[in-house]
Amino acid sequence: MSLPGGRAASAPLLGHEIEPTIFELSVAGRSAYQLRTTEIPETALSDFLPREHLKTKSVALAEVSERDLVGHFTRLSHRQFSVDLGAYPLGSCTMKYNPKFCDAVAADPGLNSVHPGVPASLSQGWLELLVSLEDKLCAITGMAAATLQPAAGAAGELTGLLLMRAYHEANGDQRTRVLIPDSAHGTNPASVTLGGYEVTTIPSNDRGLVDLDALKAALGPDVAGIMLTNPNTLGLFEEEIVEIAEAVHEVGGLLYYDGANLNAILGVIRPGDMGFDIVHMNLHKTFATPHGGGGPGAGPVAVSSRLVEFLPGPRAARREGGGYFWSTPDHSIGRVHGWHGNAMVLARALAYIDVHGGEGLTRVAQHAVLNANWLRERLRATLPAAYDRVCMHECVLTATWLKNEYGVRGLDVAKGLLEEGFHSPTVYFPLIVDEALMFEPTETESLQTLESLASSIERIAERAKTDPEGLHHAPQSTPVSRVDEARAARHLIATEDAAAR
Amino acid sequence: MSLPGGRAASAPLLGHEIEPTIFELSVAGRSAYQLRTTEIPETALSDFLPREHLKTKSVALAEVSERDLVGHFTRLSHRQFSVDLGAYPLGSCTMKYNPKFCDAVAADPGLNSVHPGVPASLSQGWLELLVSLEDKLCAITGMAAATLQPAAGAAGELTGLLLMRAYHEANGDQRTRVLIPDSAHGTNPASVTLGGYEVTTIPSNDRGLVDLDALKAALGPDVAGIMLTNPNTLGLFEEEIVEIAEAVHEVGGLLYYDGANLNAILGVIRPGDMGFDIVHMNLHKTFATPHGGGGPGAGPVAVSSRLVEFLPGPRAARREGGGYFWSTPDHSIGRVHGWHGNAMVLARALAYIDVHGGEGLTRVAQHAVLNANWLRERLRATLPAAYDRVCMHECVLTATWLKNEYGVRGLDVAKGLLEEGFHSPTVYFPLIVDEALMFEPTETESLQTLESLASSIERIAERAKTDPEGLHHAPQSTPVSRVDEARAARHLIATEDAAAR
Amino acid sequence: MADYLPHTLEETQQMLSFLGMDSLDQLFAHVPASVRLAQGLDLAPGMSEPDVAAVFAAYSAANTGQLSQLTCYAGAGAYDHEVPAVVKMLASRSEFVTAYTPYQPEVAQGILQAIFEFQTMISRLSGLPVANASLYDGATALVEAVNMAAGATQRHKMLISAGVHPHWRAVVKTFARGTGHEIIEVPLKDGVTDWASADPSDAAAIVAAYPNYLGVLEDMSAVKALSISSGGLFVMCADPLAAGVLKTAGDWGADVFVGEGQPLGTALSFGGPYLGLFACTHEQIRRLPGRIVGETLDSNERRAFVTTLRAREQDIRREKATSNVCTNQTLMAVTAAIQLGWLGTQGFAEVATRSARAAHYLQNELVQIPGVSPVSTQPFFREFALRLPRSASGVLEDLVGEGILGGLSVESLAGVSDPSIDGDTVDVVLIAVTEKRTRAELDRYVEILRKVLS
Amino acid sequence: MADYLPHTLEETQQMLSFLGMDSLDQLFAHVPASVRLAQGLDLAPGMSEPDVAAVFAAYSAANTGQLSQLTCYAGAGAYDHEVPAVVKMLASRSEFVTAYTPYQPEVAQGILQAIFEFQTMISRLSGLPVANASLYDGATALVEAVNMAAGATQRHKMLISAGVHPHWRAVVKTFARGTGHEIIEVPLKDGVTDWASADPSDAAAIVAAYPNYLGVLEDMSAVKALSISSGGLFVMCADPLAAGVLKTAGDWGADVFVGEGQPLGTALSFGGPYLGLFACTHEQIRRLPGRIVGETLDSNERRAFVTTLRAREQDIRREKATSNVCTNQTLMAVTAAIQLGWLGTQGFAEVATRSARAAHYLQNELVQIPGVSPVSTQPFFREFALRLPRSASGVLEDLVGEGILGGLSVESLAGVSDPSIDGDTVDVVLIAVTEKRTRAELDRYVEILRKVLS
Ligand SMILES: Cc1ncc(COP(=O)(O)O)c(C=O)c1O
Ligand SMILES: Cc1ncc(COP(=O)(O)O)c(C=O)c1O
Repeated sequence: MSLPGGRAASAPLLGHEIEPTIFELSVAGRSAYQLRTTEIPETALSDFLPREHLKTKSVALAEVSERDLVGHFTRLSHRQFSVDLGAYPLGSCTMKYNPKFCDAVAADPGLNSVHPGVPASLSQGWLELLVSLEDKLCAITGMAAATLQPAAGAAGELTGLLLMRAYHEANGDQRTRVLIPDSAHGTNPASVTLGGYEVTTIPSNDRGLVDLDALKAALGPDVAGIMLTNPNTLGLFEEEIVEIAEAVHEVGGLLYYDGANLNAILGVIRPGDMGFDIVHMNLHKTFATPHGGGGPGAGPVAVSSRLVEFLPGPRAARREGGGYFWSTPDHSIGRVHGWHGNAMVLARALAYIDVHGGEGLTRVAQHAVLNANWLRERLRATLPAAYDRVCMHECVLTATWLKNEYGVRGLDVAKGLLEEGFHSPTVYFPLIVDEALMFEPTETESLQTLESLASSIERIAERAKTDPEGLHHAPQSTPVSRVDEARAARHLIATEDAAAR
Repeated sequence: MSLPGGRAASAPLLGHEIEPTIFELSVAGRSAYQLRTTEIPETALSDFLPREHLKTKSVALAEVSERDLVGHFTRLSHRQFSVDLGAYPLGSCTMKYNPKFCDAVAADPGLNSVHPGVPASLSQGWLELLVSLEDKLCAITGMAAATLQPAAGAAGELTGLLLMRAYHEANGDQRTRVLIPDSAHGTNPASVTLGGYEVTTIPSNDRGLVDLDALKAALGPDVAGIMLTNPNTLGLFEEEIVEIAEAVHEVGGLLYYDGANLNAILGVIRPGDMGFDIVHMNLHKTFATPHGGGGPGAGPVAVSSRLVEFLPGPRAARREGGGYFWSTPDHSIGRVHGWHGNAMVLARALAYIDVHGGEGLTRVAQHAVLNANWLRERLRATLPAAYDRVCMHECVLTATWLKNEYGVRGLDVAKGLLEEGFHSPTVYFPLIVDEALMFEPTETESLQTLESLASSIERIAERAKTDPEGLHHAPQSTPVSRVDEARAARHLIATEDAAAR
Repeated sequence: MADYLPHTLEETQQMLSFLGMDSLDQLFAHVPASVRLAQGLDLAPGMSEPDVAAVFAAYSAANTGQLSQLTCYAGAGAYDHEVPAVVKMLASRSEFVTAYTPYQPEVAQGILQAIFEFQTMISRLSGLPVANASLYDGATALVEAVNMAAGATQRHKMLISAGVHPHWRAVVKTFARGTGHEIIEVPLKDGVTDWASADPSDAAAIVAAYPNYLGVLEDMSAVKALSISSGGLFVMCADPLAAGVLKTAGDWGADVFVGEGQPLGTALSFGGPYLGLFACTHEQIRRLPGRIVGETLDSNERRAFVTTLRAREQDIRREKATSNVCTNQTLMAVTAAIQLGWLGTQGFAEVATRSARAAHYLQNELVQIPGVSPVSTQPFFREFALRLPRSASGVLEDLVGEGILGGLSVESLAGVSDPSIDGDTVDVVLIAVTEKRTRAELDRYVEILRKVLS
Repeated sequence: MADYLPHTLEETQQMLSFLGMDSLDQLFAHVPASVRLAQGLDLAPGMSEPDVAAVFAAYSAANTGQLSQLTCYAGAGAYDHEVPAVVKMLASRSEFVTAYTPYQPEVAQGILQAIFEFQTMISRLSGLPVANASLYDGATALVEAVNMAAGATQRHKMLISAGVHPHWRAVVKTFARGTGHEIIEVPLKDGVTDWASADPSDAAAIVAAYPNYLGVLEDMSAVKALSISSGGLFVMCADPLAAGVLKTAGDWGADVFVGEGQPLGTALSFGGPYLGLFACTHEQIRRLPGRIVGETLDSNERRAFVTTLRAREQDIRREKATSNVCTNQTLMAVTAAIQLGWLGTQGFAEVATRSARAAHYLQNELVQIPGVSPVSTQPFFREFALRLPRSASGVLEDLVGEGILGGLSVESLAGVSDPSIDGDTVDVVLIAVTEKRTRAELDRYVEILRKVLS
């Protein structure tokens, strides 16, 4: 085996100087901007705008030279971990490699300089692209049609719940509850609430799966549907999904698929075939569009045929005989985005899908699952799995024994990993696992990287025995050492002006 | 004054892990490349190429995934200081800010996808651009015409010397010597030698300038010319330049201007007006094209009218009545580059000149000189100047007293500065100054950055008193600590294969 | 077959052996066979990157509305402003692009500090003390504002000026299906909201736009007065660039500012990703949707940044949450911070001034053309609506033939009839002007429109 | 007025006061007035970036020979190969782009290690044990090789095959004006060097090209034999891509390899910046021109890289130097390392194979066209010369009308008569094919050429 490769081995994140804010770099009178010469007569503002609208004092922004602007943001970038620097096994987030080709596609002015309000006749390429993406997402999920408008996963969830609502309402059916397993991601219950439903929480059984009996007990004619992610947030496949689907459908409910974990089943299992009616996808996870430090994402929602008429509009559609146009479904719930969704993210995802094709996507899922299982097995003695069996694309491990024996918590392990040059796993999620550490290696990390990650974790576990205090204070070699989160919430300082006071 | 801004304050260069080489990351059978589908019949090589030419074993390159390729080179980039990270006061190198606009210009496929061999009819835009640049470089230097072919400063020097030779030869004049001051950059004597001349070194006087008497004594009918940079490498202006020019011209010699220091005089003084006949420019210095970690640069050579007929060709030229064509001067010395020079560097430099215009370039020189003088004055008590008077765009300071009193050498100061988040100045150059530290702040660094740099130097001087040993071992916080240069030369390991043996 | 996996065949085998398996299929053995795909996906085979590039080049070529081909006067929230190479370069640094949400602050100070700087800038240009780290876009930011108002007032009635962008109004209505808010659109008269026509009592929010989507500057003190009298929150939707010359939301006394941040450094991008801006008063801070970055100290007492007040967020309060936003538009927020850093105080004012000046120059010329009249006689910022002598979409098509994207037809934005326009919308065109337009371009627009209409 | 200076007026004043001055002019007071410009430069006033962008857009538009408009068969050392987005992205990281030469190894490990990897790759593809960190381009690399040979042999006679690129031969001749080398061009017959026509005795170097510039693969063992018998160094100029399928310089026994590295990841760039490649045997290592990076240890005994053997360089030996190269083409070397990393063993072989295959497919078809004949009947790699029934430049012009950049006329490269071509060059076209060309494109070339010639 060659040397470990996935570590941020050059330790870009070490060091002990802070970077001043841009406001601290500001010097009155300095500037960087350059504008075109227009030769438009330089009339005074007050010549054409009434005084009562005019600001009396300029908005004070930072005043820096272009050189300082570049230095500042380049240095900030050196204070930021990223996929391109090292392995990022953050569970539930699918931090796989983002192909640069897809970014190049999105940088084409032929795509990104098109105004969203131009008539369809001027944006035929875009409409074709959107139709192609919609078709492919439907093929992947086993659904009939999709909206591409939602800007992220949570937006997709809420859109899906509004579709659920529209469907029931069209049937004259007033339903009030949506079921959610206790392992669900936080956005699920929030979306349900905003969708105007009440949440009924379904407990997990001792295998980490939906307790089918509890589910059945909770079902009734007032149940609008259930939201599930499968594999669930424990990385485990809901093996009784067919029974679940039957039970929910039986009472007239719909099944919503939270596609955040779609990476596990791409080309192997389709949500439609499991009985789901509504599926959102996180293109910024499964389809490798980069996450941008917290967005933009894209959360298209695909639905089975009985829900198509409710989809948001306008949607790009193929015209018989050639060409594309915008069309809005008859009983559309309306727009869920100011324009057509995060178009440049959609373009990247389509490029990703086109490169892979069906077979390539299947390989993605297979190797994502392979990597997660290998890591789980490799760490068996160090951090046992919360549920000890084959997992899907991620595994939830627990640091309970380290806490009990040495007082080292999951958080300490996570922070220790930062010092080792890896990003931490997701901690304390899902809530139902004690000292949870959720690892999602993704398919783009190599065996060598996984081995290196596992060794680092072993080193941390060793250190827990001899130097638990050290781990409580980890990380120290990062741009800042352990951050006082409580303090930030106690005295909120959300702007430089608040800081200055 | 606001907080210091020029430091690589996030200390991107700290840390203690090495990055494996790409060969160590390699795993047989892995790959990243993707090629177009061509549908050309897949005949075997041996069907169309004789066996005696075919390689029996593939060239072994690294085999990595795209993900590892990206991780590797991104991590390497985090082990590299650069202008965009912080101040880079490296004397003689003019490490000013490189406007991103100029890079964007060079990224236009309308420029960079043109094959150099296409007929002039297909590259009219390029020819126009080259003519525009040549015109402007001539206006800046006060010369009649220029060649844009030389790929860097040293290539320009040699080209200039060959022009000198061609001129004398055309006059039936066999001259053998070229004069060079003892403060000259190492490329100057090397170029003279390759130009087929002998070097006569002219000593500097106690003001750090060419000793006019010594110069006159060295002159004679066998002198082909003199190479000077003005300001010289001490950052001092040769105040007797008019007398020097007269004396050299008197004996029939030519004056060569090494334009590496042109930044000091842009729009204030023109080499032509000082009596120079041949001028090379370092576009990667004065005209802010980025240095690329050691190139590409561009070293155009401009000449006075009596040398135009000897310039390398082909040169782009304006056709009477419109349009552009290639033309080669009658007595051209021939090509000095495989094609037309470093065209994309030339394009950047033209963009830089066009943004500034004449007045902007003057401001560049004025502020470059202002910054250098401010720094010199500010450090007066810490590192005295080798020659204590107004300097031009750079100043040569000396650490002699630190060496004498604490055993801390100029190199230690330079290495200490790395730890402070600044790049070092140039050390031990020019050779005629003891413990030389040559600072060139350039005009794009702010007063705040200069102040911060000065404070760091003061801190180092303080440390010299209490912790000279520490400074001998500096830097420690960089990606690697002080490097054993002698060892590298003793046992040459220039490839991974040599390393493996 | 192209993909980005590192696994060699041997490695896959080796890893399977480690798991005691001999095929990849076995990893899925516990999945009921009935839900496993027998044949694989119904998708075309994978293509290499250059092959896919060719497909995308065709999409690109089919978009005949690219800015390289047309001079742009389209606006309605999406504007053709200068975004310099330096901003694009910095915003595309891969540390920013390929990071996740800053969950581990120790290794995410880059993004966190950039957002902190962004929040400061948005706070200043909104004139309100706190801003969040971004929302999806202007329209969905307004949805959050309306929800915030409901939470603050425990009321559900929302008065929304028809001067708010038609798409935003549509989005608010869509999401009101879930929250059950009552959305009342207040019509415009001569381009100005006819607040007198609505009953403000019990309103949770009074939502106005400044400028409104027709570019008109309405008197916001009237809205403030309504909000005081009704007890509802004053939500001001504003073009963020307006603050370069016009009073801010804070100046007008608004409780909440929402805006579309696209003008702050983001390309037109066919409508996304854009940038939802949100700022509010201290009183509403615990209801602020989305993420917020706060300043704190690290264990060595050095300044550090961290996402804070996460108790507001879905990931903690779960079903009690008033917002479900998780992933937002961070990279656009970082871009906006860079763009505003590039502009600085002076550049920001200058872009706003130049845009307004150019818009007035153009409007003044266009209304001289016979048959062309302004929809409103009220003051406007850098966008304005004109009534043409014939269908706007037809006229726009003619202009495209001359290389001019002459604006947007209000019909395409708002439908044939909309409370923002007296009479039908068909003949109304909305024209936006940015600092990029030269006098020569504007004069040509006038000349060509005159020709097209004659 | 646009510039990139940070100084505010107050700061300039403050800094001047610190120096006891009151104007910027005073900084230049010691400069004789007679050489100071009275009026400033005779240049147009500065323009803002977007204004300059418009000027450059016009240059761009006037270049009708862009690849987006033409299918490229031009070569002669500059080839249209695939360079993927990932390579461009990595090579444009500003840490690489805006660094200086790695004079301070402690903060330059990024560039140093990349060059070390590059040197290893060039060493392997040349089959020689050491490679340098780059030279300006292929042509100037050959100049250095010739100078090295002179140093090694203390002789001045250089035998250069006319199969070496005409521009390279020209450059060698130019620089020989200074060094005084005697340059003897050895003509080709049927595309192959007629070594028998030259006298090798006392030769410092025997320079051959593989493939030669007409694409032909000559027998290098003949050159090796000559070098042994004469005692001169065997300098092999090679297309670096050739090593993907063909024997390397090392395999043929060459002492020195020089090459043009453009095919390794650099855009056509109108001819520069390109990448001069240079590798040699252990014997010549102390004469290796340019920079070389070596491995060493840091003070904590960790592996580190540094530029080494600088005593060879001009900056130490000064007038004793045998090369004056200082700034070289590092960024292109780093780019090549990335591109070769992307290709890997298999991809490198594949690109070479596909290029050769496509070239043979096309040549085979073209020579069927009446009046078209090969200049040489010898084996070739991925480029070939054809004699046409009429002036090559005229034919190429006709092809451009059909969207095909059909190759280069040998006349434009080598002049009307050249020792590489029996008879005149006017009707000879040089055609290169890369892995990017599809069968459809090749077939279309054949069809159009047939049409054009009929
Ligand atoms: C399981 C699950 N569901 C939903 C979401 C919400 O997606 P988004 O962040 O795109 O809104 C996430 C993302 O964090 C998730 O992991
Ligand atoms: C004074 C001086 N002359 C000449 C040169 C050589 O220029 P280049 O490195 O571009 O060949 C330099 C650059 O280092 C220099 O500083």
